Amino acid sequence: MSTSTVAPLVSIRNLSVDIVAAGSAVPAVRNVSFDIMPGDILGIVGESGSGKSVTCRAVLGLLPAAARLSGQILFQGKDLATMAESEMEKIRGRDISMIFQNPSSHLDPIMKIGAQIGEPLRQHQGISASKARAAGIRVLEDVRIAEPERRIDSYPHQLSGGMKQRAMIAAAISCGARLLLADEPTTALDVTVQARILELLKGLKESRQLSIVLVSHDLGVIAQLCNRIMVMRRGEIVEQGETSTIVADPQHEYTRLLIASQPGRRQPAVRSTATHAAPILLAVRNLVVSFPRPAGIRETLTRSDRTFRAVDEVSFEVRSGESLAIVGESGSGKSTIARSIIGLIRPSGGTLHCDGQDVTALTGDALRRFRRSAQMIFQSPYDSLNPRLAVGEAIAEPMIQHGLMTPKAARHRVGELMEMVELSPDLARRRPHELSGGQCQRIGIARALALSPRLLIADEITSALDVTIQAQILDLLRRLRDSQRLTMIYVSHDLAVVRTFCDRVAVMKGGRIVEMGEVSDVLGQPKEAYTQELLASVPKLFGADPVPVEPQHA
Amino acid sequence: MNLKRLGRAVGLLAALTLASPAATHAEDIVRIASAYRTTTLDPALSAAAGNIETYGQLYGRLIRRAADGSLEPGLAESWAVSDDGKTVTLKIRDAKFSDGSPITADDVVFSLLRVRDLKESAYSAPLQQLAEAKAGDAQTVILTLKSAFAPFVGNLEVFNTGIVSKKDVETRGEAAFTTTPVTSGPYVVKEWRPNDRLILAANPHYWREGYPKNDGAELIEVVDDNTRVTMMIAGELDAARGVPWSQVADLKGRDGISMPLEPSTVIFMTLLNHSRAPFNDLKVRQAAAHAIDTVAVTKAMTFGYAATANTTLPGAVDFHDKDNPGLGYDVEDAKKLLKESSYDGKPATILITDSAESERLAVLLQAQWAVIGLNAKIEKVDGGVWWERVPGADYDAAPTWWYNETPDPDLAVRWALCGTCGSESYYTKYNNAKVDELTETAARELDPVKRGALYKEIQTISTEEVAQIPLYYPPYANAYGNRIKGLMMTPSLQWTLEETEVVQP
Amino acid sequence: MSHLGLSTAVPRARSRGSIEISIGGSLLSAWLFLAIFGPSILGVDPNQIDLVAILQPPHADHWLGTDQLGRDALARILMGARIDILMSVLGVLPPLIIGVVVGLVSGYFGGWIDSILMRLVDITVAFPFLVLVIAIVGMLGPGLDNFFVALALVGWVSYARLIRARGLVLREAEFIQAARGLGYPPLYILFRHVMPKALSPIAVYAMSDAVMVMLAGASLGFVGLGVQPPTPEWGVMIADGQPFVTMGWWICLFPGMAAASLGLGFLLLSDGLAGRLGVRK
Amino acid sequence: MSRIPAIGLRLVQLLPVLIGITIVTFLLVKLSPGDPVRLMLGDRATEETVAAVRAQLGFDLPLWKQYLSYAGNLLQGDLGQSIRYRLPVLDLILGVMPRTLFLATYVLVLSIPATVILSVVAARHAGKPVDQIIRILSVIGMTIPVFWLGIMLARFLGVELGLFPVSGYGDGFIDHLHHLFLPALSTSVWLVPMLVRNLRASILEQMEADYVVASRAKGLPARYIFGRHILPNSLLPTLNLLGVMIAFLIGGSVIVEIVYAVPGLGGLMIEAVLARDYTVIQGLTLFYALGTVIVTLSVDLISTWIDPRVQL
Repeated sequence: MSTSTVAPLVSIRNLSVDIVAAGSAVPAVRNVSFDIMPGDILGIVGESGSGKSVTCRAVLGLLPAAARLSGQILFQGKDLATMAESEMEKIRGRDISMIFQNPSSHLDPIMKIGAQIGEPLRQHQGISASKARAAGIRVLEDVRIAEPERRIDSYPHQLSGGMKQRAMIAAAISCGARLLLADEPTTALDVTVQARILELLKGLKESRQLSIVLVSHDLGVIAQLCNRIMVMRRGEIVEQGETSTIVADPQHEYTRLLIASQPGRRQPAVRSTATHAAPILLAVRNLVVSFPRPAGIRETLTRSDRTFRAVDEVSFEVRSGESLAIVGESGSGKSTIARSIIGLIRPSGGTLHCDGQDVTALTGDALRRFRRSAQMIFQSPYDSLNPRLAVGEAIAEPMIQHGLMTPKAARHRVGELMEMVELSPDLARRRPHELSGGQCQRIGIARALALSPRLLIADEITSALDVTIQAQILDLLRRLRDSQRLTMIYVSHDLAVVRTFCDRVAVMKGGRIVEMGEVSDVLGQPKEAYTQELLASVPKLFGADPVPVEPQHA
Repeated sequence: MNLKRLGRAVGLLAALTLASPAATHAEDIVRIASAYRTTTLDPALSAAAGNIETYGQLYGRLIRRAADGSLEPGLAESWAVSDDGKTVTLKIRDAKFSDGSPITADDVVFSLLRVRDLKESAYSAPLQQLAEAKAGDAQTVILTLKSAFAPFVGNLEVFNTGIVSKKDVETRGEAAFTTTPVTSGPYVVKEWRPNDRLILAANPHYWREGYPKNDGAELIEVVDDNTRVTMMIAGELDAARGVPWSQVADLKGRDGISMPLEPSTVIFMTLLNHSRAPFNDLKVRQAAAHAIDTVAVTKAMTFGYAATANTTLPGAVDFHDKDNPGLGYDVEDAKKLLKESSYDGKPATILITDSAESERLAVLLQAQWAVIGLNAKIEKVDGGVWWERVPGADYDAAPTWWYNETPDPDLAVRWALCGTCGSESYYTKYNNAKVDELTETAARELDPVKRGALYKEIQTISTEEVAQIPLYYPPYANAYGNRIKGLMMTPSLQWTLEETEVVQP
Repeated sequence: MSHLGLSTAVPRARSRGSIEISIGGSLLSAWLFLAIFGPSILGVDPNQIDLVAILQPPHADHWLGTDQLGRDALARILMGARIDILMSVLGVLPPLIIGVVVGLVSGYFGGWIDSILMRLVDITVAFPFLVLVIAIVGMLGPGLDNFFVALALVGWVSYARLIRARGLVLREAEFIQAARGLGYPPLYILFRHVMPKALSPIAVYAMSDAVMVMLAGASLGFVGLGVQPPTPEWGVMIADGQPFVTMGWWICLFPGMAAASLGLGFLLLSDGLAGRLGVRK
Repeated sequence: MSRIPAIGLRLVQLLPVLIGITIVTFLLVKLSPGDPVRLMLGDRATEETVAAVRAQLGFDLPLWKQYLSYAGNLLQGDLGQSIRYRLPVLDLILGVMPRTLFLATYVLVLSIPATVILSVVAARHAGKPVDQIIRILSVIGMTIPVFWLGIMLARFLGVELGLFPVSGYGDGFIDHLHHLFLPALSTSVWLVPMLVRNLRASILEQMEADYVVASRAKGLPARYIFGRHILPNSLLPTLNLLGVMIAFLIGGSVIVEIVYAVPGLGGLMIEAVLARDYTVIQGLTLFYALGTVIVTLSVDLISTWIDPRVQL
């Protein structure tokens, strides 16, 4: 960048942001300097708390009131850092726009999306409502929303996640902004939708001469889209440069850790194939789970079908000692299957035999006894623990409740279990909010193991965790699986994890299994189109072809 | 900026409300507020205070009572009592109902018998001595009594003896009294808004020439005492009934308001249940009476505006014994009496309604009885329950008040002291054969001097036996505005509304 | 929005609502102290009538003056604190307990139990609160005990609705799912895991409900359905003192201030708890 | 979409509730002590008279028969006759209802702007002195007994300053406004703090919502975001509270109606309760229930209009 012949679009110099709370200042960003060049797609990657989002927001002056900012943010010769709010308002949405992670919460739920897209137009260009609407339809076409004339009058809740994100992008680019700040724009989306949104951004960059700053925790996403990467950690830039250079030859230790933690980087599990001969532990036959459709009065009146099938005639088997992955996107029914197996959801059809016992027929104490042999780990490490209980109590509780141990013996066992999940037993008295996400997830694992189950179901257990933590948890689980001879069902949307962790995989879509088999077969030579699309959507750190960028700077 | 906007909004609103003219009233409409509601327009059906105040304005009666208490002709222009005192002949004057039809002897007979005989008649006592009523001719009514009865003619002035139109009642039935009845008194009903007010207009056919001296009246029902006073001060009323004693001094001092404190036949006392312990024991009753400092109670309750009661009869009825020394306040004596009595220390129940006055009285009784060791607990119930438990003799003491419809003491004695006259001495179950006998003798006695002696004896006996504990005789505390002249309340709870002139429109 | 690192970067102010809690708590404790020890420290009988000394302004013998029956106002206010605090507690607790049980059962188990209980709720809420309380007290007769009965019959609805809504949310919460998955008995989950979590908004609401109860009590006193005399309840003291306001400003002022300060205590504590527990009202 | 069938179905769903209401009040009134006939006839009626009237009114029949005849009459639109007034209950209720409705509307007209303004000021200056002052005033407003405030306002604004009438209802619209100002103000002083507490919290919550940041990122001015996004979103929970409050107001204006001698539904209710005028209590209850249903339904309709996510 030092040899640049083109002036940077935005130049950030010595930016520091402190968050002031209760009288003390906590640094969020420390002395950061970088340039955003015209035509750039700059990726900022880092884990939670790294300051990547704060940096991004600082550019647009969207920091919370408690933030104290120093340094310069130069844009067209002016310093945005010291600019008056009224001036800033003229730049936001017109020159520099921003899109956010969760499109559902970032759109006003009670305003039609057409009006929300039209707002910046009317604000910055002072055009009439009808002209703004016409312009809005054109922008909706640009972000490739089908039937824009109809969709423009939709409310956010009537749109899918991907469409909402497109609508947010439409609002952001409607005034012809030159720089788009994208803060984790695809994190809340399914992988195939993510792929399409990234594709869209790439296209918009071309068609609109847009520069983009893409903030993400996912190095794969960044590597796929960005020509330059900036790695942040604890508010500082640890490394920045061309994508290919950084991926191929990371200089900083942290960057190397980050790359090493990518699921795709890890070696596929080398597992003995002896499990083929093992007895069948779980047999699922024609499983159907129906839910009542959230019916309005209209549906009640017309007596239309009031249920939908979340799981539709699904059959599979799990052998003892085997690890089966169930993959699919949101709404595919994968979690519903997991919950049916331990009896959290009552199936409306089919059978679930575990160890020869029909689980669906169990009730009351029999069901409770069965649950000792099948346990589940949940997605959100914090939410799955009662915030009021010390984590030690949470681990001891199942043993006491099942009458397996006296409270005293249970306390001792808690220490062992905590060591087993590589936590210091001293943490037992802490409450969940006093621990990190990774630590809480280890508590969740320890609690599930407290009953010495034969079958362990992991439901998206790493999706809420940072990638380095994710790697550690998976390593732990792998060790436990082997040492405890656990049979596992691993529910995930993340094919990369599945590839390294599981023996067999079932790919689900719309409540049905579309393809099932050995991981190496299904993910190596997928037969079904859907599986192929899924695989193609996964951002790849290596072999990805970064977006060709016009060499505006050398 | 938003505060400014708020200020503007409030200002705008205030301007709107202030700009409106103050309520305009037709020039000579008299506005009277009372806590007591009109609940029926049928004179036979109620003996509740609000209706008593209303009946007189709608239904003319045979006899009128002059300001000095003497009887004067009403719808009957003359009357004669036979020598044996058993027949009363009345000459009906040439008068008309509000619909223009003549008032005949038939209507009079119909009205009186209705009050005496109607199943739902609320108060037939004044006409209980009436054996037969018949029309001599169109203008003559002949009433035959069961026996000689001194107060009978006076009873023809009682609130429920007003004359109603036989034709109207027979054709319309009950409906006649729920909207606009045909009336014989100074007013007709212009509009009745139940639970709110009764709007009266002058009856063009009223027999008294030149009356009423106003165009009409509004009898407004305002339950809260303070609100009536506030309305009075704000000039929204011409008269307010029942000003709280605490506010009398304040109103007396205000320009444009007079507070005359008119004599009444009201007595405040406490009922005692003679049918069960502890008050079935004379000594306990006497102890209870001596324990009460009636002078201090009168002062505390009414700020000295009432007279302390000395006998069981209201102070303003005829033959009230002013010289009776009363029971007296003597704590030592009371303690002694209680010790000698059968009292076992169990608390007596003081049963009261939700009126502020009876609550305060109850608290005072409780405290003063406590001094001599007579325990009591207060039980507050609503009016419905009170009127169930008192007649059922399910109470020990019950401070309350009553008034007499006439200056003649006959009805008062029958109501409060006679054990065989229907009300069992106001449900105290006090029953003294001598008193009962004296009651009948006094009623038949036509010589006023002799009657006076008989009633004196009744008062002496019943006071000494503590039939009830008399407390005080309050005047009516009504406030009047100076816009009107001639309005007052007679001792028997009737407004002189027809005499009222609007002098300052 | 936790993805952003912004909210997590801000050290969560654990002291949120502390000022309210300390002021409100001190007010309540002060009143509690006065209620328990005040009457005996003062040593004056609140029902001692002195007909010679009625309506006396505050002076050395009677610090807050005397009332219409010559009773010492300070003694009555202190004794009244017992009544009013008791009233707030007894007026709030039974409806709270009924409401919590109904709401939990309804929200956690759902189904036909829920349908029936919610119809009951619908029926009860169709009556305006104060009118129904007045009607019930009118029917049963005036007095504190009947007032509590009326409140219990009417007041549970708000609690039941609040906690049912919480129950519906919590039923889907991951830690409750986890508890079910771990095979804990349903009632154990309900009382050990669901209830403590569902109680925060209840605690917050109960505090402001206490103020409503006090006001309702005073209003009942005003229409003549209040506590049995001579009980020195503040609302009834104000209502009974009404006619004498023109003769003595102190008669209604002091009980009014007492009621307002206790109410302030409850409301501040309610606000503080809401902040501390992160409850949205 | 047409909402008529939806509203119809809602009404049908309410039927059991309405039946429940009539049963509850019927029993409540019937099983309580006290004799209405006694009150009706006055102090000096004899026991025989009382018994005769009781029989005439059918009070000696078994309870279920009394209920059935009541329910049967209701179906024919007959709310019965007031025991006390011997007038049709419907007439009594309709006669006083306009005043209470007028008062309730008046209160809303005063309260809603005040609520919005105060909440907005408080929320925008959260934690600052203005906010604290509004908060303290709110607490005072909530803890002052309405009757006490009413009497003081009447004395000061009505009598001493002579600005407003202290009683009654007046004739004609402007006169109503004038007469009912103090009652409406007294009620608002109690109502506004409750709504302000709710709306202020709601606004503060919405101010932190993600879409606010997104709107700022679009370059929209703070004031526009506040008015167009934050406020409409904040109003929803307050609207629901307001619905509850309106139902409360219609019946709960009792105290204010008594203080200001406004003859309305509340006063009628109290009188009916004290006099055990069964039929009036039952009739009023039915009206309250209907009123509540209508208000709730309206709030729901307004909610669907403001928030497209809400389904009837």
